[in-house]
Amino acid sequence: ETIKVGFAAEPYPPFTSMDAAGKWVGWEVEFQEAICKEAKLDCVITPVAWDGIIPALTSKKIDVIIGSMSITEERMKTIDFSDKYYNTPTGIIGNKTDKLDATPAGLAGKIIGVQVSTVHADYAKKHFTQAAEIKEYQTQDEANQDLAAGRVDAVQADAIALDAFLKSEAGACCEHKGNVEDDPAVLGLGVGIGVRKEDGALKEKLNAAIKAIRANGTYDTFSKKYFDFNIYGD
Amino acid sequence: MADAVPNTDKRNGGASWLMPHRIVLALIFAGLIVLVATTMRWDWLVDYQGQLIAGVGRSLAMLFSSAFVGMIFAIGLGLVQVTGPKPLAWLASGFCGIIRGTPLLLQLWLLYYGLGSIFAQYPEIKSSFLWPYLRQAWPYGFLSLMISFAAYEGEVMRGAFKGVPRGELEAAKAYGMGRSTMFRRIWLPRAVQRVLPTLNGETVLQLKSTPLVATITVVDVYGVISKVRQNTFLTYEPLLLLALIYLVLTAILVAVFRYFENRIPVKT
Amino acid sequence: MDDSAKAIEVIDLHKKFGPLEVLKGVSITAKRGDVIALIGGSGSGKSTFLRCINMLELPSAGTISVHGETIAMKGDGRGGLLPSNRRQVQRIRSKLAMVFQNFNLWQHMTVLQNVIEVPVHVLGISRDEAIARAETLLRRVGLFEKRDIYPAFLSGGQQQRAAIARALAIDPLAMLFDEPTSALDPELVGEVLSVIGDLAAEKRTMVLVTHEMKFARSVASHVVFLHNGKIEEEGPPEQLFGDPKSERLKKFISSIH
Amino acid sequence: MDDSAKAIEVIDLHKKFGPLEVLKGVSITAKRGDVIALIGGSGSGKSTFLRCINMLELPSAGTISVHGETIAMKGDGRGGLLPSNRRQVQRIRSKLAMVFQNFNLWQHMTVLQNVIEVPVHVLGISRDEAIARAETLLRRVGLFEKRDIYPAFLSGGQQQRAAIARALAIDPLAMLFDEPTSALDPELVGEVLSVIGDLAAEKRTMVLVTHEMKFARSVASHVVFLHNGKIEEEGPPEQLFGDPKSERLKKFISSIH
Amino acid sequence: MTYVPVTLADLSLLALEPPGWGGVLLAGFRNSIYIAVGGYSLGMLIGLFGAAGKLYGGLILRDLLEIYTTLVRAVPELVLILLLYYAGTDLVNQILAFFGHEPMDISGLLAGIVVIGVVQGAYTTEVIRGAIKAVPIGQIEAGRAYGMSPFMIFRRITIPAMLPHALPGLGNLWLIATKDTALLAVVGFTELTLATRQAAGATKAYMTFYLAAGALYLALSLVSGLVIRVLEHRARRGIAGPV
Ligand SMILES: Nc1ncnc2c1ncn2[C@@H]1O[C@H](COP(=O)(O)OP(=O)(O)OP(=O)(O)O)[C@@H](O)[C@H]1O
Ligand SMILES: Nc1ncnc2c1ncn2[C@@H]1O[C@H](COP(=O)(O)OP(=O)(O)OP(=O)(O)O)[C@@H](O)[C@H]1O
Ligand SMILES: [Mg+2]
Ligand SMILES: [Mg+2]
Repeated sequence: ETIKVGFAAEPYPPFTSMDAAGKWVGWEVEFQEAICKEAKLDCVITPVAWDGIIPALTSKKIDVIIGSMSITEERMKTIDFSDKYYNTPTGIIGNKTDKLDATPAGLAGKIIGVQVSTVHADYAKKHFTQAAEIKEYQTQDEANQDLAAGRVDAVQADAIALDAFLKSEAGACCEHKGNVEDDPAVLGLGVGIGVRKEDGALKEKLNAAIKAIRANGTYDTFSKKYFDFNIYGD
Repeated sequence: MADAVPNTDKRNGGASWLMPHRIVLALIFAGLIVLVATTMRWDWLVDYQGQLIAGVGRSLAMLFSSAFVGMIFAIGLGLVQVTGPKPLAWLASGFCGIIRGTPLLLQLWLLYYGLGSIFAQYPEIKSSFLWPYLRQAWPYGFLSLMISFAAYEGEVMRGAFKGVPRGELEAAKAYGMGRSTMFRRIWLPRAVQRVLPTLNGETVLQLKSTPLVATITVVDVYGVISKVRQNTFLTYEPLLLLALIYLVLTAILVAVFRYFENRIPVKT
Repeated sequence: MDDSAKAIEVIDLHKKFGPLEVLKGVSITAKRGDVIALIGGSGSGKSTFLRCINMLELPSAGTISVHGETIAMKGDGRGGLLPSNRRQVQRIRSKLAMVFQNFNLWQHMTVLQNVIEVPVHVLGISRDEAIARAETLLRRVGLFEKRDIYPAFLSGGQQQRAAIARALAIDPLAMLFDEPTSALDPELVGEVLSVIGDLAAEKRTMVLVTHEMKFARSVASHVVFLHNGKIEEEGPPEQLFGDPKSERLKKFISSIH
Repeated sequence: MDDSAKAIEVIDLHKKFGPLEVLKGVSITAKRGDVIALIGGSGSGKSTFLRCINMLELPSAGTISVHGETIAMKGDGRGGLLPSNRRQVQRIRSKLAMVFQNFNLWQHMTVLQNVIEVPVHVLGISRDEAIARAETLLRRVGLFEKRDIYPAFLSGGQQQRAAIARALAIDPLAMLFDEPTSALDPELVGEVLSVIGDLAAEKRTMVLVTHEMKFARSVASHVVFLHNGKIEEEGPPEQLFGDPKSERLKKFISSIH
Repeated sequence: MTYVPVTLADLSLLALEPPGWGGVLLAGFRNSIYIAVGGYSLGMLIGLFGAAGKLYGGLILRDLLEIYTTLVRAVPELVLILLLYYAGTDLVNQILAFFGHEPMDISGLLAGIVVIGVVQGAYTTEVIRGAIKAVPIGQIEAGRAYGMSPFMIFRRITIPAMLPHALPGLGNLWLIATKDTALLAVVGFTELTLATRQAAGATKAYMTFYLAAGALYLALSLVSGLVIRVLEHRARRGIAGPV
């Protein structure tokens, strides 16, 4: 059985990005390989623009979304999700010279960059609009880039994606300022594989595969290459 | 292709809106609209109307400011290529060639992510009074749209300046006009008059370029629609509305230009 | 004003285009009210001479005075001349009104706008006054009804009359006509000539290049026959046409009739 | 082939442009070898008549036969006629060669390409054969050296001779000339007329519209005087020019000389 | 705080073999050229038929074509590409489903070509229509007078005769086609612009890659400019006067 795995075409290291050889690399790529192997699926990676990824799924251009997509109620109205396959805290980073923390008070008067139509964007809008200005970016990478360029004061995102940025050359400017207070209603229940509502069988297969690779250690093996903590978040 | 002779405009024109097939087409079109309005989801309109209006405003602001300032530069670019000192003329034509030869999207990103990120590395710039502007996105959007308009229209104006009959300029000289009066009263208006139809088309093209600024976080009408798409996961409805908005804006632009074109009748 | 004052005086004018010497020392004097007709074969330098008078061509040598004021010129370092004072040239140009063979009306202005353009924007006359004067002039050349029409919609003869109105509007010290009728259909020539004839009858100073010998004979006070960049013969029209001295003029007159 | 066969026969041809009736029943018969000259004032319908013969204009009524074959036509439901068989029209057109006033050479083809175009692409003659014949014809009209030149670089007279070569290349049953010399400078007229004169001498069937009365007189076997869409008078040239009957023809002849 | 400006000119990043990104850029560039060539050719085909339809077609065809050209030219390419990409592939699959076929996998390349082609077609229609109208009627009448069929006249006379008038416009359209390929980045197709973005995102050397991509586009447009000039020269050889 061949399925098309939709990746966001825009780089999202360390989860998905392209290397110089034109190959997809990152944690989610290895996760995807493990899952497909486990579930005996013949997977083809299909890059899709992030802002069209859900329509691409519903119009059958792709069959699943593996794109660090958080499971939220809003999205559940349109598509369905597998069980979560990772869950990470939401962090705030900012310039080393700036004084700010991950609370509404600590962000007062600042500009926060978030990726458009992510749970982080929703969270920032819900909790920080009163105090700060929120700027939405097409990709996480651009938001990070603008933090380095000083055009935003803080970036809120997945702590891991932020961590990768902080470790890069361009991220030398900035540091982790803390994680935001959890709000499961917005931040969701972790990241899951997006599937069409009618594809229940596929969903079950994927759930089984996630369980299996967690149980047999594959998950931990490749995760260690990327993270020095428990990415699954339980 | 009845006999390979082009249709004359006579057969086309006139008060022919009432021709049967046009009525049928109009009915089909109306039917489509009703179908679209009733079978598709439009409930989101209520939530976003404020943002949409603001977005249209921002698009228009981008269009008019960049076209206005760009036109001023275009006039300079065109003039210098016609009257030039040679080196300056080469410089101008080289500039036009490079800008016209590369995609606007790329220019935009080069300015915003490239140049913009270099600024931030210099504390002198960061502490200057310009920084509050430089850290925003719209100056970069404005700048690249403006540069692109200047380059394309610089080319257009070059032709226009060249096309003004020598004799009319000589007449101006012969009546004692100084260079600036001649330029202001005769050369420029005459050149602009000749290229109004072209400028019309070019301004529509410029309007169509403005959505690119959405890729650098300027929330124009395209940006608003993108947000709607991402929040509602609707594929078609927001895009259809967007297409409609641009159609209307184009129609208005064309009408405004027609008005100015018709102020000076042209013999046919 | 002294009627015999010199309106235009050109002394020993030379003009080269590169190696080609088109004018080889031409002098004329036009007193107030004189009508000087320039005749001569094609390429003899008539247009060039006329264009030098208001500096549309820069002379290579010689002096030009308008109403007693000599145009200041300096060497351009390559054997030619340059005006030393651009403002002076502009001022003098605005006293000489040129009427071109191709009319050269400004196409983006109506007839009325063409006529008031120079008074308002060069001479600084108020718009209302300029319009009032322009309308009188347009009535006079029979174009009052056409004042809000753009030149492209006029016949050649009407365009030339509009050009004459534009010239008259600056109340010029002298008018320069370069073959004002040769771009016209034969049937339109008459109307333009009659307007110019009227101007001559009012004793307006005019220098005109023309191929219409009959007309030159009837309106000119002085006729100059140019040949090969030099004045071959000149004098009152009766004398020149009635009793030409030089062989060339004889040949020219016979060839043209 | 029977020399006296009817090459072209037009019976009672009518042509309306909207309400304007330009041809009001014109008939002619051209036997093989006839040279028919159509003369008449401007707007009398000469061009229209000629263009109807090969259906460049669709007649409103009447019949046209070429070499005995009548062009089939049917009503178009609006009082006019339409050809019922487009292939027939194309076939008949390829037997009649039209030479236009403005030459209408194909500008994107060299002279030679113009001449072989129809033989190769319409008549299906092999390219080599067409070229061989074209070169003979071009030699004959004195354009062999110019065969690889584009029409825009030829003088008017040369263009018209090339157009005649193009016409001859289809070995036409009859040639139709519409004022073949009136777009030419007087000095170029002669060369074209002499080529046509040669064709007449070979007894080629021709119908020609011309304003060159002297020429019509010398080459035509039959002259038709059109006036107001009707044949006012016709006959052999000596009779028509020497002893015109109708007032109008008399006036026409006197006005043209 | 003086870390070196984001590796402005680290040329090793552009090396053709990994870890250099030159290969990725060139692959994207190749894709851009494929789409531009394909879309342009399709546009040309549409343009020819569109122009013929507008000039010689019946009332209904003409009105439909008018709607097509007006709509396409009024709506931004970016929006058209999104609409056509989603709606177009949807439509194809629905039609396939209607006839009982499996839904087809429409590649980004094909979709890109079709989308650019449809957009280009509208502009090409207008350029060619204008050029055909500039062909003197006498040229066509001569064809008719010598018994050519309408199709042959179109093929042998009208098209070559209109070329000199059409080529400048067609040349501009080609340049636009090459640049419009950049817009396909929004549907996630890896042409030059998206490849650039991926390279820049991975290495953070934004300036280097944007400049490199700019140079590639510029090279393409310069080369195209030369070719266009040669073609124009050839097409104008039958026209007197300064070429
Ligand atoms: N700008 C120029 N550059 C070079 N040669 C010129 C220029 N203008 C005029 N000439 C030459 O100067 C000579 C005189 O020209 P001019 O126009 O004064 O003659 P003209 O007497 O007005 O003739 P016409 O009756 O034909 O108008 C001609 O040989 C012409 O070729
Ligand atoms: N396509 C047309 N539509 C309307 N009227 C036309 C058309 N063609 C010709 N006419 C009119 O038909 C009349 C005859 O025209 P035609 O060209 O046959 O005259 P002609 O005898 O050839 O004149 P000339 O010697 O000037 O060429 C004229 O009044 C002309 O205006
Ligand atoms: Mg002259
Ligand atoms: Mg005629």
